[in-house]
Amino acid sequence: MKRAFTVHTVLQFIFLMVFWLLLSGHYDLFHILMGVVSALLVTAMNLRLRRFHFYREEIQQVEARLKRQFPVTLRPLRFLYYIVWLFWQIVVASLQVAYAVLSPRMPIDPSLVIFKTRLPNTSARVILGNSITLTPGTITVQLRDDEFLVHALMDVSASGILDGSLPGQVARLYEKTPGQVVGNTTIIRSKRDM
Amino acid sequence: MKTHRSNPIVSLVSRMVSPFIMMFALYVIFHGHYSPGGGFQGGTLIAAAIILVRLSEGSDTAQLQFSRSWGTPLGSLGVLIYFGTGLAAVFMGGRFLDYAALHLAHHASMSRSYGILLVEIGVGLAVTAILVSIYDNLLEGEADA
Amino acid sequence: MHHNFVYFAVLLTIIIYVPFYRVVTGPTLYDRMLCAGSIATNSMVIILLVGFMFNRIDMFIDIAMAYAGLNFIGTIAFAKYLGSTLKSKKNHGN
Amino acid sequence: MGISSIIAVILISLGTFFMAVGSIGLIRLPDFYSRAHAQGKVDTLALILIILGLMVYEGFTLNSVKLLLIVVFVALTNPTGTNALTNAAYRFGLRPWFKRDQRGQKKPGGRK
Repeated sequence: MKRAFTVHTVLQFIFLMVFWLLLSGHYDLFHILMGVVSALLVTAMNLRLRRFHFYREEIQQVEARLKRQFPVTLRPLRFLYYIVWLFWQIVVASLQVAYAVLSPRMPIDPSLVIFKTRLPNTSARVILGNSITLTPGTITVQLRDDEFLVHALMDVSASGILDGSLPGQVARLYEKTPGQVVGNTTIIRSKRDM
Repeated sequence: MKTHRSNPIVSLVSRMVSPFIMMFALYVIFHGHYSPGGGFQGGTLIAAAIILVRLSEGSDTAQLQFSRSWGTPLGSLGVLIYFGTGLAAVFMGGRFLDYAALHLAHHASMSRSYGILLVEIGVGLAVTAILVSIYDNLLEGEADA
Repeated sequence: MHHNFVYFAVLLTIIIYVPFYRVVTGPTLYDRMLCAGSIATNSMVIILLVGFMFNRIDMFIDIAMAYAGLNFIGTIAFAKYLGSTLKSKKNHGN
Repeated sequence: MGISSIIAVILISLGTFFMAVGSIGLIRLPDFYSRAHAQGKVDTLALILIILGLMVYEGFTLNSVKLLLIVVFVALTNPTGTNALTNAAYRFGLRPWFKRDQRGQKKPGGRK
């Protein structure tokens, strides 16, 4: 666990250094040295906060592993595929909103959906939350532990949440055949239901 | 009583983005003579990155990143660097903030460049520390906003 | 080619006035902040286009990056402020 | 005009179109939550398309890598900002607009 944290820290340093090299167009010794000093400074400044969250997350993951046997390492190639897929979803989503906005009758039917997922850790849930905001028809309103509250603009059944296709894509970042990811779905369609 | 209710999405993304904003701010400070920016702008961006974590994590957890007690000493250190550079120039026979008199390098122009860099670092440090401590002092009475 | 960017920049500047209407008349504070975010995104694009028009894109990219960062921090700060003050007012009313 | 300029102009035009759609959506949609759809998705796509167009025009230089960094940053932070605002509104108790509630009073979807 300690070794994992060290690897994490070195990775952050490398990312910051690459970021610096991309920003600064000057590749002489003096500027690179300033970059190393800056990256060390920033890494050192964020070290304690990151350690706090790292161990908290680790405990959560151990619990998840004990409970559900869900692997917690991201599969990098799948992640690349996921980014391309997500871009396509953003295009579809924007076209859908454009259709809703530009057609004179405005075919919208808003509803709130509450559902639970069995994703392994916080970062997976955050990936899912932001993806829900970017994909067609839905935005994340609240995320509390396992429970998502989602606002859907059009008909919910078309949005890929109820059948679990979007959460399934996120779960597939971690596991090849995730099975059922979504459960306990509630749909609110009017003020009386709330 | 107001308590900090954490929103995991905002919290994680803020923690992820904050070091990169700091790195960008340091770039702004160190490349002040090629691109827009300098000590003040960079210092403001660092302070913004620190305040972002304070906002999303709650002030108590964010103390791990930049402690409340560092504000005054670091601010004083920044002013000291700025003033010390100026005074050193006076003692070495120039005028106040006359970087060429510092003899940091062989050429007067290089010496001026390094002198300006020192002053920028001082200004950046002072601005960062003072802005963060202003934020902390504004929250003095709150439980944990 | 550069002169084509002028048309886009002018078009985007006109588009800014559409969410600006919502900023002025928005029924809730949240609407106003949402539209302010939209205006910020729009201005970022205009900054980049202006950079291409003046052939100083290296300089304007840095400005756009700082703008993007400050836009995000501003939105988070505003959301936090709204979340805490309005909640306390509600508790006070009960 | 080379082929890259033409692609750039097409991408930037598409982006401008989506920016306009997002702005009109902010005016036309009935309540805060549905406006958040217009801001969270459409504006992000508009910015990505315009910056991709600028990258194509710029060619493969350090500047276009910086533009890519802006795209990554915005794609990460824009939905987060939208989520922060909607979450604050929901916690305050702002209720969404539902079509069912309008039945009998107004024509469905006819709200402006």
